[in-house]
Amino acid sequence: MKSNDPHLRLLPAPLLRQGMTTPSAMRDVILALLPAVIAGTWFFGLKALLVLAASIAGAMAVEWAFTPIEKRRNAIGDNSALLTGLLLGMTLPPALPLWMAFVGGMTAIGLGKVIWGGLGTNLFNPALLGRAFLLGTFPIAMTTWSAPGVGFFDLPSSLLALPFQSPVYDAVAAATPLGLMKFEQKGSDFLNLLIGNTGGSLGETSGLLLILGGLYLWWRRDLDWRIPVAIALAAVIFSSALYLADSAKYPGPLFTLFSGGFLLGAIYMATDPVTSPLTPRGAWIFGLGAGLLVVLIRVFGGFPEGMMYAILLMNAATPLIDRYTQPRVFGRGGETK
Amino acid sequence: MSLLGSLFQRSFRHGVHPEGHKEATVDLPIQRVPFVQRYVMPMGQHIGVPAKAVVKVGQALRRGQMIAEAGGFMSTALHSPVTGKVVGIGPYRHQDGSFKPAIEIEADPYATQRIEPQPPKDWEAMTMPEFVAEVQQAGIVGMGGAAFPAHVKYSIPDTQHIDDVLVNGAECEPYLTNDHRLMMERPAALIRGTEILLRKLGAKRAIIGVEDNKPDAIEILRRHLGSRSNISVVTLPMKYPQGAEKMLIRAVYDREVPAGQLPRDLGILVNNVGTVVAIADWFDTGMPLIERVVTVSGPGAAYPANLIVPLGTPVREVLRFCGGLKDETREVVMGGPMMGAPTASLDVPVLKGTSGILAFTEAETRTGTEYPCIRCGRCLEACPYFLNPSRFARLARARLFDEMKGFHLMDCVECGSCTFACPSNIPIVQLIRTAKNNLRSRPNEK
Amino acid sequence: MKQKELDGYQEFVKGIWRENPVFVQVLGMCPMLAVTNSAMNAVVMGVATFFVLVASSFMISSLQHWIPRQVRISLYIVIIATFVTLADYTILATLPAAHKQLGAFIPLIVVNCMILGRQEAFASRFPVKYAVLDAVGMAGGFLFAMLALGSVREILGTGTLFDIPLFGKGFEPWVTMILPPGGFLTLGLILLFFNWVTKKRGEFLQQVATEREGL
Amino acid sequence: MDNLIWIFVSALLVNNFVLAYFLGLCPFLGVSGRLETSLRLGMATTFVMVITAICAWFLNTYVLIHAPYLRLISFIVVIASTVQFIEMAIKKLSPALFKALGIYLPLITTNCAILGLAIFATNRGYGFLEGLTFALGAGAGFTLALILMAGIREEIEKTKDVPDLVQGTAMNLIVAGILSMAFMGFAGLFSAG
Amino acid sequence: MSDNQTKEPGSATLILSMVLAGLISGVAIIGVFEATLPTITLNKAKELREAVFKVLPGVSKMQKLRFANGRLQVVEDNKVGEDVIYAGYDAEGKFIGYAVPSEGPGFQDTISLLYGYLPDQRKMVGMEILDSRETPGLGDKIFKDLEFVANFKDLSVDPTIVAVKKGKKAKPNEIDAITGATISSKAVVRIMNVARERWEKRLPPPGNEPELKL
Repeated sequence: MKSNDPHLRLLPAPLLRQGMTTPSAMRDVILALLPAVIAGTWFFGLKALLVLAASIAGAMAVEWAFTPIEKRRNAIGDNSALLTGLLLGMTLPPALPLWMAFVGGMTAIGLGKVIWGGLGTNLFNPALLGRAFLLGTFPIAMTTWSAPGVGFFDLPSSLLALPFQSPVYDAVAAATPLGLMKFEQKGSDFLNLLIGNTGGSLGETSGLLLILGGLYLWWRRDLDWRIPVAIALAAVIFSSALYLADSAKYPGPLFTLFSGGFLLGAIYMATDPVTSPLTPRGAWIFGLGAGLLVVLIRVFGGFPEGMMYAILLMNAATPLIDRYTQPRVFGRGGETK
Repeated sequence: MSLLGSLFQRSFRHGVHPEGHKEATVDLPIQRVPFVQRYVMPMGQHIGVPAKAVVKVGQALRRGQMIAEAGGFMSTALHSPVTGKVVGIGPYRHQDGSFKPAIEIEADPYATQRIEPQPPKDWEAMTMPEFVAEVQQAGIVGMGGAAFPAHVKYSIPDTQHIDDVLVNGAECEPYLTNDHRLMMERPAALIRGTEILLRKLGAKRAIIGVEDNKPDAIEILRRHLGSRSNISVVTLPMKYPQGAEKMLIRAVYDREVPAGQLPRDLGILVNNVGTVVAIADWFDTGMPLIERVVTVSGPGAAYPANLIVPLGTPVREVLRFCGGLKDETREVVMGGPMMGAPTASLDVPVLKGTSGILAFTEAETRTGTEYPCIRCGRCLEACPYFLNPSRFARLARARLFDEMKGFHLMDCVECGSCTFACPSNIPIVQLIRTAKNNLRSRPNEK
Repeated sequence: MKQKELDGYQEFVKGIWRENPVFVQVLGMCPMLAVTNSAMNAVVMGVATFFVLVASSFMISSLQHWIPRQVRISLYIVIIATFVTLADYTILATLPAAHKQLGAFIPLIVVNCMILGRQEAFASRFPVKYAVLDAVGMAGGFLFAMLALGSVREILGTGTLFDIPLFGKGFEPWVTMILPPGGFLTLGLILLFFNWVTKKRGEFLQQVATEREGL
Repeated sequence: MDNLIWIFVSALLVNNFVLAYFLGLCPFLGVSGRLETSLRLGMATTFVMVITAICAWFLNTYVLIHAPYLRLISFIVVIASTVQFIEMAIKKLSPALFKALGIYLPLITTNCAILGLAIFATNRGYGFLEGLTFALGAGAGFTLALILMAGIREEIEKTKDVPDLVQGTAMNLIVAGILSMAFMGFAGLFSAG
Repeated sequence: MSDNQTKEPGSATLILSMVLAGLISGVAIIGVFEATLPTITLNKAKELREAVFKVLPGVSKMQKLRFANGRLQVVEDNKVGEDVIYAGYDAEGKFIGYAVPSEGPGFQDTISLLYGYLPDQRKMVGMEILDSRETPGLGDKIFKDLEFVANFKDLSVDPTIVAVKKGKKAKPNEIDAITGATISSKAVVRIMNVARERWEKRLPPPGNEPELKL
């Protein structure tokens, strides 16, 4: 026995922790998104990557500026601003002026997070809030999509518009599969939808890779599988019913699942733990509600894409859902609350 | 989920799966720690009223002699772990850092420390109150860690009847193997103790619940049970906190003990394997509770071991016997890593409830950066009581303790599953403890 | 009722900043947000409110001794509604384009809690002179707030102010600003700014005070 | 029928009284602190809206056609007396309901959403059924916005995470802005052919 | 109300004061109403005339018609509604076409519009948005985008008007929708189609239009 004892700490139990931490969860999500980002860059070229960078820069800048100095290391280190910027960037049109993407990133973090008190306190998904703001603010720029498969290093002049200046589009805009469906009742080739060779934003095109990323997250236990499953379930049921009623007018369930931002939203955004219900039952309600709203807005509403609004609306209802879906406490029979 | 669960596995819902870390000690037979010079026996080694000393300073003691009697119904007796003499009665350092009344005993270096076996007690002839008094006399408490006086559980009101005796061999805390070894090495005593309880309580059957990470113990028990039909062994999947009474009942019987009620309200009596063995020892050999099996383990322990330790032995001496601590040791925990309490000093004694002495190093005790709660819901999925730890932590931070009460704060048993599961390193259990203490310390409230 | 010492200047000034009905008391929100999508609309609405508040304050203060307490609220509403109707028809006759824009919101001046609140809290208790000064101050503060909000929203939302282009042709308007969310967000941010100024001012005064003590 | 559905959905979601027309902001910002209160106020308001819509239709059809200049005054009087009358009636008929709604009824008199409803219904020349549908939609929309807001506010006020500088009305307005932004998603609902 | 120090006035006083207030306010309101009515009526009429003249080129006189009891009648009141239509005539009093007001749901809120229709050629010759709350910068192009408005200057109504993607206009009954505001464009088309259908059976055969009364 040594003469003097080691200096003992008095950390309370439990001493053991499971391996995952908040930053590592965020990192996992970013990793899961990377294949889709790479594929998107392949289809849309360098410009998509620049848009992504601008939105991440905007998000990180605001996060950095509004975090008290002593907390900055943590706030930047927890990867959450990076993830928000990335998710936002993946929903933007590839030829969006960079300054708009930057403003979007700033709004996402500023309005979506800082004002609420930082990570974990916000009730709305920051990335989607940033996108909703951009869509409301710059409706034309946000709905001008470019076609995939142009030269990799082509930088359209709209991309480099000066701050506060309107972009000038030099290429003919391409419609997204959803736009084609909404305004011209035209379907799109399913294979293209699957691999992502369609018009749209960087992250919403390649359904296959998004699903793969989602499976990775599920395997890593980083995501509540109930939410995407519930969203898909509700959307498939609702759209199948409509499709059976009038297949010429309404899109089928497969189209609904693989077009637009459905997968990106269902797998990566609706599952944001901060803004989705805590309880498993709540997660089901949240998912089913979002799935119904997506189809409602897509089919009967004014916008071709409803994923963003569906999730934001369900975010708004999350406190209520959480309140009424508290689990039944062990040993307390039918008593709820 | 619940349907599948009940079809394929017998377990409770929620809970966590910490790494077992039992391999270090699982195959080590129980060794006896030699007697040392000094012993400290605190008066309050159990839940309830402390015992009352019946010896004086300077008085000579025989090993096994009663040194303190029960201080009330919720109290049990204490016995001297060694032959020696009383050298002091007064406040001694307790493992929580405070000073509590205790009896200090100096061992007689020349004594044999042998207890003459006494004839088996005729427990079958005893009335129930006599039996309860005997158990109290023997100083037997729940050996799983909580140290709840055992006789209290046996005093069943007339209106109730125990149908089932459930022996808790789950040992769900990581690192600990003391119950495991006990089942391996003393299966006969375990079955004997179960038999006594069955007969005295008039119960129909007994089940020994063991987690499936102890296949050897299950096999040995089954072999010893032979063709007995009233005692059986049930295999449970590994899960924490399966060893908690109510969770074990949920796992074995698929029944929930209603909040605020006790297992006996369902006609079930739950005892730890250590407790049952102690019962057998007392009634068969007259050996009171003066020693117990302790697992010494953890990354900081030089030579992990399973030991029989006389109560009152200072932790330092126990560790010395098995090679001491490694230099990297940063924390020593009494009990399991999930619910045990850290000790600030190695001079504190081993108590009736000390199931393990675990030494941890830098790697386990590093305070990870605490991140804000991202409401991921992992704590909800971990909580075996279906509480909402995330909300408790938030409310506790905002000091809204009264509101927490409305969400059944007091149902929490502080098993630590939520904190284990939290990816943001939030000390949820600590916050809950603070809130509970705050609520309890308020005057004029029940 | 005890008459406190009144200072006409103070009664006038308080409404502009210290007790600004919008920024500080958060009254009269409905017209505030609904019609401030352009500076012009904001001014028309502000002036109409100004007229109604000042006129009804004058009226009620003059009649305060004849108004029975039991029916005072009903009488106030009748008086206010009369002036609002007057304003409504006048605007319809003289500025039909603005009336089309403001639509239903002019009649809604009636239920602007600021107006009724001033009658109940001030005009019915104090002499005419002060009542009018108070009303002018409050309405001025309201007008100022409307103008501020309307200008911000119009400048960002269309790149113009009173329909005069400010930034040249290339400016990309921030459409949200003139839509409903922009109203909420802009006012929220202005209030945030107000809080910040108040806090900084408090800190500054504190600092000055401690420095003085130090000397 | 299509028209009625559109009127209802429009008042409920697309042109939500609170989030798109800024009507009824005082109770929206003032009362939305607690969920229970909000729900009750919302229901009381919906009730008064329906009664007002019916009265306004009668006034429009039989009285105001001869004297349009009395519109504002008569509406105000109708609303005030309706509220008063309902208050008395509920007190008599259902003391339990009165206990639940009682203190909110006077608040409704000064709720511009009610007057706004009457004026909008008149301006758009709604008939009886249309007016009724409009009132139901507007009331449901008001209630919806109110309880969503209340849920959010209870959450943020409980946890006290929002920075001091933003706490209070500023935060409430920003949350309302975000809600309003989310409701923009309903634009064009059921109107696109 | 709980102020007990002031003497309770009798209900007669209360009623008297209310009546007095009502009287005074009534007088004031009627005064202003009477004073402003001519201007307001004039403004409205002027606005309407301008709109009608805009959608029916070459028109210099107009009169209001109402469909009642199975036929069109000339009326001169202020009432509007689904049964009202305006007939336009040239300087010599020769009938040119109808200006049809209509409204319906748009992207945000109700859109109300007026279009000019030549029954003999079955053609639309102009469209004017009277009131709308469409999104600024996007939906409001239905009246700000002159290219879009020009679509309606020569538009066949047979079999029905159809909005197609911008630049795809090929048939005389098609219009180019506004890029990014497809919903608003389609809403306008729908409102017009609904109104056209409603009036299809009500209008007298070409050549039998009501004569201009002066």
